[in-house]
This record gives sequence, C-alpha cells and structure tokens, in this order.
Amino acid sequence: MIAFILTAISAYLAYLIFTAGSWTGQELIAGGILAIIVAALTSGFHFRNNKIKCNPIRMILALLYVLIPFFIEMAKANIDVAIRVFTGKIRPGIIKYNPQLKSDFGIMLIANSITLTPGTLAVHVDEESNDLYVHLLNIAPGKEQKGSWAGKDIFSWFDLSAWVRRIAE
Amino acid sequence: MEYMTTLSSGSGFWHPLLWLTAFVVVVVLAVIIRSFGARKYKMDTEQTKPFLSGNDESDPNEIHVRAGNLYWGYLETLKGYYEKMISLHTGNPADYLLWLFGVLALVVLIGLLA
Amino acid sequence: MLANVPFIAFALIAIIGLATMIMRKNIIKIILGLGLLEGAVNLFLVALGYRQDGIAPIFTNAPSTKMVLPTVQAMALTSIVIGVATMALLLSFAVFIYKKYGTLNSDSINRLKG
Amino acid sequence: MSKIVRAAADFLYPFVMIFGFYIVLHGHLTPGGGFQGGAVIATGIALMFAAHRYREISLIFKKAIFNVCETFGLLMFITFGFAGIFFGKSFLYNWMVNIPGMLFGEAVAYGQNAGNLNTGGIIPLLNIAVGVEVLGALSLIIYYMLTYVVKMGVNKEDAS
Amino acid sequence: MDILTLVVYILLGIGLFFNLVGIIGLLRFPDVYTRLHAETKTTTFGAIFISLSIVVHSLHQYFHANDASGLSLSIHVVLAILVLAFTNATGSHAIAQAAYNRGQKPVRAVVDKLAEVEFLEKEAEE
Amino acid sequence: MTIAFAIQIIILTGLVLIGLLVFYLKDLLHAAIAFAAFSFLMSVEFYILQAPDVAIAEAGIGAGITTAILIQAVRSTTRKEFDN
Amino acid sequence: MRNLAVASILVVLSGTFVYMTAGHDITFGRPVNTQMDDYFLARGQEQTGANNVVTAVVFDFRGFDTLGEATVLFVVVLGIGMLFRKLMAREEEESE
Amino acid sequence: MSFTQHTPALVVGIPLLFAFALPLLGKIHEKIRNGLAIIGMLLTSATGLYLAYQVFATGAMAYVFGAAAPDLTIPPDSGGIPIRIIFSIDAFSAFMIVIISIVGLMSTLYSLATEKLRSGQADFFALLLLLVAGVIGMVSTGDLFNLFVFLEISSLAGAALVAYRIDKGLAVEAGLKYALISTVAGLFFLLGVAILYGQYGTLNMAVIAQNIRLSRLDIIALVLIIVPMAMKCGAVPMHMWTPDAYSRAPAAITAFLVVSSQAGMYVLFRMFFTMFNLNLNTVTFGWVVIILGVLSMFIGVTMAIPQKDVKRLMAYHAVSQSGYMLLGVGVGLATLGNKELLDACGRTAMIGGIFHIMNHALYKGLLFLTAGAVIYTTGKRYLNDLGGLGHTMKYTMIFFIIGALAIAGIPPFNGFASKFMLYESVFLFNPFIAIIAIVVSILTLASFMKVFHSMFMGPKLPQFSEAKEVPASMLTAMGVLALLVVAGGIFPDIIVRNIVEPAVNALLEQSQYIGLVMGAK
Amino acid sequence: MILAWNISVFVLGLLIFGATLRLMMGPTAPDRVVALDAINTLVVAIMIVLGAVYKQTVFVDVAIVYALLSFVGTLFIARFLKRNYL
Repeated sequence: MIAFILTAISAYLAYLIFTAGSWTGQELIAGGILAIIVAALTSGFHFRNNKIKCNPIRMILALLYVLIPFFIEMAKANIDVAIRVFTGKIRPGIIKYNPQLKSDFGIMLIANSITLTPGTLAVHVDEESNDLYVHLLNIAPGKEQKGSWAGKDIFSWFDLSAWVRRIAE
Repeated sequence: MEYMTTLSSGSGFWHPLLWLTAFVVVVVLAVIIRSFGARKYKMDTEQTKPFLSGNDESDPNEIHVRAGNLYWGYLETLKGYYEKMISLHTGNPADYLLWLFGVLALVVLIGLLA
Repeated sequence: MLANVPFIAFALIAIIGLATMIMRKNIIKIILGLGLLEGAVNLFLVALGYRQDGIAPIFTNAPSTKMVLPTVQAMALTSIVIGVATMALLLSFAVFIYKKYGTLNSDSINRLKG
Repeated sequence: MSKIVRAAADFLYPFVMIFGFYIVLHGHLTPGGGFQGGAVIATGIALMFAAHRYREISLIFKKAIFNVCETFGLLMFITFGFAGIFFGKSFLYNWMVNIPGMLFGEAVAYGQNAGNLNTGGIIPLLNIAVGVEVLGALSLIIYYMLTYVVKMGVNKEDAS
Repeated sequence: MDILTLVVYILLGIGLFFNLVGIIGLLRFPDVYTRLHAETKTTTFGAIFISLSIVVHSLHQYFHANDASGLSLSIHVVLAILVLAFTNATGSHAIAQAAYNRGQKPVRAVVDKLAEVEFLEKEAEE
Repeated sequence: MTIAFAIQIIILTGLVLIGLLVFYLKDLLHAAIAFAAFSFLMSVEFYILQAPDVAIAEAGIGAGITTAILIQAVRSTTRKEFDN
Repeated sequence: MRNLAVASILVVLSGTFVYMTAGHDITFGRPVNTQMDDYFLARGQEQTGANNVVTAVVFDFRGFDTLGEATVLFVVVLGIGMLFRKLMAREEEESE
Repeated sequence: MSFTQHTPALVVGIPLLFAFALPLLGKIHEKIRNGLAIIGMLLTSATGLYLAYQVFATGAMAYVFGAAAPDLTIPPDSGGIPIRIIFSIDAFSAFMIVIISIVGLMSTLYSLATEKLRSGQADFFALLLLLVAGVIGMVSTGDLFNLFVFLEISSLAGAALVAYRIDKGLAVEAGLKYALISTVAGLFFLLGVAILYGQYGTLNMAVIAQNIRLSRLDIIALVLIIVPMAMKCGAVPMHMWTPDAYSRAPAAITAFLVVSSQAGMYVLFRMFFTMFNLNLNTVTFGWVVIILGVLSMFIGVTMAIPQKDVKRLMAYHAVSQSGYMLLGVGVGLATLGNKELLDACGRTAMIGGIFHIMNHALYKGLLFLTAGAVIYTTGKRYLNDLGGLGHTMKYTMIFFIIGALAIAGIPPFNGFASKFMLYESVFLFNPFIAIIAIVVSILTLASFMKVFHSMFMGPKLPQFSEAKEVPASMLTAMGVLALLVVAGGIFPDIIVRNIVEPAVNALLEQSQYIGLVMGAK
Repeated sequence: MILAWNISVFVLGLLIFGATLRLMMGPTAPDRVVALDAINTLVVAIMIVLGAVYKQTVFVDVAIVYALLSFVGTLFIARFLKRNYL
C-alpha cells in the first residue's frame, strides 16, 4: 500500500512537470486519475527494493548531489577524457570496487555516476556481493595490483559513494 | 428474333431454352438406344464381374491410370516450352519481387514513351 | 532543382531499398529493404505537405500563421503503423521458416515451385 | 540483465507509463495521440521485458491481459462509431463536440489556444481506445516473439 | 553583444566542443570500452551544455521579456536532459556488460580483475 | 541556401548513407543496428519538416518496437546473411 | 542474366523516381491545390475542438482510416498468434 | 434514424465488430465461437445483399463517414470539395459486393466443418471476417488512402490465413511470399496515391477524376497503382504467388482469396475507367491490359496441365481465368476512344469480362471447395495418390463435374455464357486473340479431364474404402454454389440485364461517378 | 541567437557523420551499438535545440520520448548480444 501511494505521488509529480505552465483544475484531476492507474500498474516494480527514497530530505540531498559534487566530477572527467582523446595516452584496465552499498537503487545510482564520471565505466556487478567491476581509462602506474578499490581511489574530490549512501540507504 | 436472343454478342446469340430442348432430345435418344440393350443383364450376379482370362482380379492400385500418365505425349511434344517455363517459376521470393519491379519498369517505360 | 532535396533523398533511399530487396538473398535483409522503402515513402508523404517557413499544425503556444498540411501527416502516421505491423508479421514468418527449413536464403525457400 | 539495469528499468517504468498516458490524453492538444502514446506505453512494457528475466516477467504480465486490452480498445472504438449511427448522424460522427456540459464537450475558437483538456468531443475517447489497443497489440507482438526466442534458444555459434 | 548572449554562446561552444571530442574519441579509441568512455561522458556532457544555453536563454525570456513559454520550455528541456543522462549511463553499462559477456577483452589492459571472476558460467546456470 | 536548408541536406545525406549501410552490412545484427539508426535520422527529418506527430510515432515505433522485433528475429534465426 | 535484369530495372526505376521528384509538377515547400488542407486548418479546430489539427484529421475527418489502421494491427497480432500457436497432437498436414 | 441509409457503413462495420469480439469471446466455448462466426457472416451477407439491392433499385449511394448526415458529401462551407472519407457505391461496387457476400458466406459455412478439429479456430474465423471486411471496404470505398488501408487489411489477413496450417512450414512459406509481395505492392500503391495527392491536393477519387489533366506524373502514378493491382489479381508474370498461396491455404480460404484477387481487379478497372477514362491514351493501356490478359490465359493454362497437386492445378487455372477478365475489359478499354468500335464489340467484351468475374468466383470457389472436400476425406492432395473416389463421394463428384464443365465453358453452365460473349466480341476486335482464348478453353477442359479422371474415376481403391461423403455443411456450401453456377448458365440474361450491364455502365460513364460525390452537374 | 543554434545543429549533424563512420567500420556489434548510442544522444541534442529554434515547447516532448525509448532499443540489443540472456 505504501509503495502504491509513493508510486502514485512520484507519477503525479512527473505529470505535473510535463504539464507545467498549464495547470488547470481538470488537468490536475486527470493527472490524479492517471497517476492512480499508473501506480496500480507499476507499484510492484518501482518500489520493489527500497521504500525510502521519497523521503523529502533525501530528495533535496539528491538534487544537491546532482548539482554540486556530481556535476563537478563530471566536468573534471570530461576534461580528462578530452585530453586523453587528443593525446591518446591511455592505460586501461578493469578493477574491482566495493561501494559498500546494499540496495539495488543505490548500486544503480553509483554505477550510473561512475559511468558518467572520471574515466570509469561500470562493466559488471556481482549479484550477491554488490562488487562493481569498473573499467578505468587510465590506471595510475603501480595501482593495478590493488585487490579492491575504495571510493577515494576512484573519485578525486568527493567520495560519491558516501553521498549515494546518504541518499539511497 | 429479339425473344430468341437472351445473350447476343455481335455475331451470334445464345438461348438456354433452345439448348435445353436439344439436351432433352439427346437424353431421349440415349434412353431409346439404351432400351435396345440386352435385357438379360442382372445386378449382383456373376455377370457384373469382369472376366479377365480366368486370372484373379488384379490390385486396383495397379490398374488405375494415374494422373502422371495422362497427357504424356503432349508434355513430351512441348518439352522445350515446359522446361523453360518451369525453370522460370523458381519459387524464390526475391524473383517474385524482381518480376514485379520488372513489370513496373516496363509499364512505366511504355506509359511514358507512348 | 536544388529545392527538391527531400524528394531526391526519397528517390535515393527508395532505390537503395529496392536494390536491397532484389540484390540480397536473405529474407531478413529483404524485409529490411522493405523497411527502407517504407521510410522513403513516409518521407515523401511528409515532404509533400511541407510549406516554406510553415509551422506545425498545432495551435498550442504557436503563432497561427502559415501551417504545414495536416493530411499528409495523418497519412504518414497511418502508414508508419501499418509498416511496423507488416514488418512484424513478415519477421515472424521468417522466423518460422527458419525453424522449419533451417535457412533464410531465399534461394532455398522454394519448396513450392513449378 | 544485471541488477543495475533492472533497478534503472524499475525506476523508469512508471515515468514511461505516465508519459505515455500523458501523450494519449493530450493527443488533441500536443503532438501525439493514441498511436504514439500506445507505442510509448508498449515500449515501457518492452523495457520490462528487456530488463527482467522471462521467467519472472511471464508471471506478472499475462498474454490474456494484453488480449483483453486489445479487444477492449477496438470494441470501444467501433462502439463510438456505431454511436454516431445511433444518434441519427453517420458512422464515427463526433457527437460530443461543442456541447458545453458534456465531457470533453467545450467549444474552442479558431486561433492560438493554450490548450484546454476538456475539448475535442470523442477525439480524446478515441485516443484512449486506440492507445489501449496499440499498447495491447505491440506488447503482444513483442511477447510472442520473446516467448518464441526463449523456447527455441539462440544459435550459440553466432557469438562474437 | 550583451552579457547574456555571450554566456549562451560560451555554453553552446563548450557543448559543441565536448560533442566533437566524443565523436573523435569514438573514432580514435581502440576498443569498445574506451569508446564507451568517450561517447557516454562527453556527448552527454555536451548535450547538457547545449541545453543549458537554451535554458539560460528561455529563462531570460521568461523573466525579462514575459514570454510565458520560456518556463515550460526550460522545464521540458531539463527533463529531457535528465532522462538522457540517466538512460545513457545505464545503456552504456548494459553495452559494456554485453560486450564483456561476448568475450571482448579490453585492449591494452594492464589489469583485468573481471577475468578472474568466472561469471559467464555463473550466469548460465541461473 | 539558408542554414535550415543546410541542416536538411546534412540530415538527408546521413539518411542516404545509413541506408547504404543497411544495404552493405553483411551481418544481419549490424544491419539491424543500422536500421535503428536510420529510423533515428528519419525521425529528425520529420521533426525538421514540422511533423512532430509523425516524429513521435517514428521515434516510438522505429527506435523501440521495430528494433526490439528485429533483434529478436535476428537472434532467433541466424546472423549471417549467406548461410551455405 | 539476372544481374542484367536487376541493373536495367534499377536504372529505369531510379530514372522514374528522379523524374518524378525533380519534375515541375511537385515542388518541395510549395504545395498546390491545398483547399482541403486549408479547410482543415481553418475549420478543424472549431469543428472538432482539437488544437492539434493532425489529431483532428486522424480521428475525426479521417477517423475511418484510423479504424482500419487499428484493424491492421489486430490482424497482425492474430496472425502472429496463429503462427506461434501450440498445435494439437492430432493436427497433421494431409500429405507432403 | 433510418437504417437503410446506413447500410454502406454497416456492411463494413458488422464484420469488424464480430471479428473484434470473436478472439476473446470465442475462447469461452466453441459453440459461442461458431455461433458468432456464422451469425456475423450471415448478417454481413444479408446487409451486403440488401445494399446491392438498394443500389440496383434506386441508384448509386454515397456514404460520408463522420459527417452530420450520411449523404452530405460536400459540406456547405468547404468551397465545393469533399473533405471526409466517402464510400461511393455504384453498380460495379454492388456487383462485387454480391459476389463477396455469397462466396464469403459459403466459405464460412464450409470451414465450420473442415477446421473443426484444429486449434486456433477463434483467430481463424476472426481473420476470415476481417478478410471479408477488407475486401468489402476495398470495393466500396471512394477514397484512395482508405483503399490502401483496406488493401493492407485484406493482404495481411489473407497472408495470415494462408499460413494457417503451420505444421510443415510449406503453408508459412506461401504466406511469407504472399505477404512480402503484397506489402511491397501496397507500398507502390501508396506512392502512387501520394503523387496524386501532391498534384491535386485531395484523396477522393471523384475529385481527382474531375480535375485530372494527365501530366507525366499522373501516368507514373497510374502505373504505380495498376501494376500492384495487376499483381494482386494474379496477372502473368506476377502470378507466381498465386499457386503457392492458393494451394496451401485451407480450401475455404482459397475460395475466398479468389474473390480477394478480384477486388484487386476491381481497383484496376476503377482506376482506368473512373479516374482516367478518356484522359488516358486508352489504346496503349488497353493493349497493355490485353497483353497481360493473354499472357495470363495462356501461361496459366499451360502451366496447369503438368501439375500434380490438385489445388495448385486449380490455382493456375485461376490465373488463366483472370486473363479472360483482363482481356474482356482490356478490349473495352482499348476501344473506349472509338465510339463505333465500342458499341460493336467493346461493350460486349466488357460485359463478358465482368460477368466472368462473377462466374469465376462462383465456379472456382466451387472447385476449390470440392478439392478441399477430397483432401478432407482422403488426406491426399497429389493427383497420383488419388483415384476411385466416385464410388463413395457421389455428391462431391457431381459438384466437381458442374464446376469443371463451367470452367471449361461448356453449356449450360455459367462459364459458357460469359466466355461466349467474350469470344465473339473479341473476335470482332482481333481474331487472333479470340482463337487463343478458345484454345485456352480447350486446354482447360483437357486438364480438368485429367483431374476428374484421376480423382473420381477408376476402380475403388482399397486405401480409400473408408472414405465417406463429407459433412452436411460442406455439402450445403458446395450445393449452393453449384446451384448458382447452373442458374447462371441457364438464365444468364437475368443476371446480365440486372446486374452486369449496370456495372458496365457504371464503369463506362465517368460523369455518373463524379456526380455521385460532387453533386449532379 | 537563432542563427547560432542553427549552426550548432549543423555541427551536430556533421558529427552524426562521424558516428556513422564508426557504425560502418566498427568491427563488432557492441562497437556499432556505441555508435548508435552516440547518434541517439546527438539526435536528442538536435531535437532540443530545434525545439528552441521553433519556440515550441511541445516539440521537446519528442526529444523526451526519444531519450526514453531509444534506451529500450539499446537494452534489447544488449540483452540479445549476451550469450545467455534469459
């Protein structure tokens, strides 16, 4: 039931965003009906694993996350990749990284962040231990023998996995 | 003559009643001819069985003339034509499309040039 | 001449589609060629209704001046849905054929011929 | 697919659906309509098909549901068609339009219009009918082929 | 040229530059993983900047020129970009995983931890 | 020769090129991917021709459904164009 | 032989298409005889209450086409369902 | 609310309604399914026949979809052009609807028995109803794009039905070929429609017919429209799908596919006579049609003779008989510009050709149904395996004889009536072609002699000793068709005067068709 | 402003050619999918910019649909690229 309501709310919010600028009474009512239909259809999926991500504090945190640390990391990563594209200096490899997260949603978030940030690309995820196998564009010499990497080895300024933990767990 | 021609085609006509009359005449003739036949014939007796020189009746599957045996001479005479035709009917979907496009191209040419 | 660029693109894509259909032997490739032709025809339809500097025929938040023609868009819409439907049917046929015949080569899909 | 993809698909699924419904319902105001919205919803269902295992997905989505959707949409469409005859007009006559007080019956004037959902007569209803039909039909097409692929397996030699 | 125009141009320029980098990387890099690096990050980033230029412009229109459509335009653009970033990242992961599953080893790799985990068999028995 | 016209030429050239790819690629999976790209560009072309309805339909059907059906069909048959 | 046919057909048809599209009767950007569409653009909005004229055309003026199109989808789904149906044991083709 | 005004909508709407409901409701119980199928088809046929009666009694009808009144073809504020989809049903359309109603009903009746033990029947009957709806739509619509949509419906439903017997894959091969070629043809058709729209800005056939000025583009559009239609009616050399599809489809479907092909022929003639008429270089295109017809006649019948599969043989005969219709109407087209020649032979040839459409649908349907009955009883389709069935299947044999004599043009069956008109009028036009037609007729008789001999004659074979007469519903379907065949042969004048001649006049008089939509001038 | 956006659309269109090049030569299927992804992103960018050029909010909906749905195509390809994907 709680999953149903939360899904309906998020669907309704999405509907409000789609129709931004022309909110009339009928529009809102229609959106409500649609949100209920959608929630009935999808609540089994949307909140399958975690029921807490609609906490407002966490949502604000998520917004902040997207705006500040994530964006900065992304900009850095892009400049890095741009330089490597032009110079051609790469030292690729696949390493193991344990983000210390438990929920599927958190894993998804961190994997997507990894994919969009510094020279990294999530290749595989272990279904049980939640280990991420990350393809690095450039591994600093000497680091390649390390068994399992931690967040601060991958990210430079912000430890994104800690942020994600705060958002999603 | 109008009532005689239910279908007319420029140079001839067709009237079913006339034809039916002819048909009835033929049937009557046939009945008459049949009545001259042997009256001793009885159903369900030894008479009806074919007599083939005292041997047993052979297997019906052997004495039935199969479709593949009919018109052998015709097919043999027109062998060249049929070889060509059957080889044209390849059964290949790509060829079907090719024929369609070919006719399309040909008719476009005819239409535009004529 | 130069202004007719979408039409020329239509012609080129349509020819590529036709060529795919008759030069390639694989059934799925033929179906892909059909898809190309379909796209070309849709492009032609939509391009027919374009007006120079026209805007989309929707009255929401747009100045209501010259608009492009709506009928062709409706036709293209219908044609797209019909296209995906036919493609789905043909692909299922092809899949089934592969299951039974073990090949997609159109030269081999000719058990019905002659 | 991996749990990342599954989580992402689960997360996106309601948004795809609500967007599809938005397209269906606003068909007479913004670009879109029954077909497009139905295709978007069907793609949302295809997303589920793609992300989850067949074994799990076939427990949740049943073919019968989509069959019912399809038939329901078509019957709704053709019923609106016959309703035109019933009201003394012709087949598929838009008998609800421009009758204030009727659902979807408000009148609009020519010209720029911000968009009022409650207009269009039977057009929004037909949009919904077609949307439901297309969603059922396209999902069924994908479902049938997926079932087939799962049953038959793939050519293992084609790897690489 | 007022400051706003300049900002929009700069944002556009950044966006186009990163898109260009992405395509060059796509063409230059040796294997599928490195190509994915170049493609996913930079084109998404470029698209974000290009859209930012639009958002800046239309918000300016909304606040200073009273163009009502500016706000909804920027909301839709932001939405499109969010969806794009999200799906791009997940899609890249899916491609990378599929590529590895098909047996494509990373070229010039100094380390390949994934090769030690024999996950192919593990998935097969599921 | 306005800029809008130049954009159209670019998109249409891309369309023709990808059409040629569909023609030339021997591997059916690759051809199917090229076909998906074809419908992407077709959608942009519809967009430029001021037909957003058609563009949405082409996007939804071309990018999603057709690709899915094609890929399933290719995987359940064979990838090679010429099987001896 | 087949290659010759393919080549000549392609030449003729491409000539036709190029003639068709580069001729003088149809010009890109300047449609002729647009009375019907002008009617839709001018009256469609009031008559159908739909701001999107394309939808008005699809569902009102040409609604019957749309019914047909939905029917095509239905036909295809029935066809695919019939193709992948489970056969009963007694069903066998008469003879090869 | 007057019901009679709405028959044109109902004749398409009823089969669609039943077809939509059938797959779901039919899964509940087989009696519901069979009941729905037969009631739907009966209602459709009744409506179709009533519609045809209306048209023949009171003149052509126009029906506007979605308008405030069904006969409001031109809205008062549109500036004199129709804007909605219009069904314009004149005598020729009504003629086709009569054929479709009869054969459709018989097919349904027949397949109730033949498909009794098969799976997927609900889908089967739904598709059959959709096929009927598609063909009816094709012949009654007056809108080009609507025609395309109905063409696709009938092609795809036909292809799906052809592939119904999926177990060995041969039927699916035939379905694939049919679907592939008719889809490609449909695309060309759409291209032609697009060209016409680009020039005249309308899709209504009457308006285009009024405004057409025959530029080169129009000729290209015409070719793009007629060649797919010639393909659909099975003209040589695009006939190759015909034997594949006809031979592998269930017998009832084959009987109706013949009608579906003839709907393609309807469109072909409609394009020539109504849309282009005298604007066209009628002699050239008339000769194109004549050559297609002669090729179809000759190659069809010669290819039929060596066939071993009974339905495949009959399918080649369908190709050959289509040639007669093309020939007759082609002669009419070629003489259209010449008033004297038209009166002397063209009109009669057209009457013969169009009458032949009806006759062919009836007797070829009958023949396919008898072949289906034989296959149903014996499980064998190759002539070499068959024999001696005349001992057990007497009714089927009689019906087969009727059909075979009709197709060969032997009096007093209906095939003779139309062929007779064709021979004599074509002889006036060009004696050489008439001789070819007669030779073809003789070859037809010869090949049916072969079929008759190898199926029904000969000693009673032991492997068929169990063979029984087919069930009553199949016999009913065949019997009705046979009765119509005989009736058409004995009283051809009634049919020709009341149905065929109005159809031919509707074709020849373009202004009537235009007036139907645009109002009398 | 309009001109700048138009020019950027032009440049993005040129970039599509680069991706097409990879689509043409990419040795394996995943490479081509990467190119497809690149085209997809570029197309969304083009659509967004053109939506701004035409000053129509509703046009951006197309871009959203695009971004959402091409993902499904990519997922399907990826799923069927894997050896064992059931």
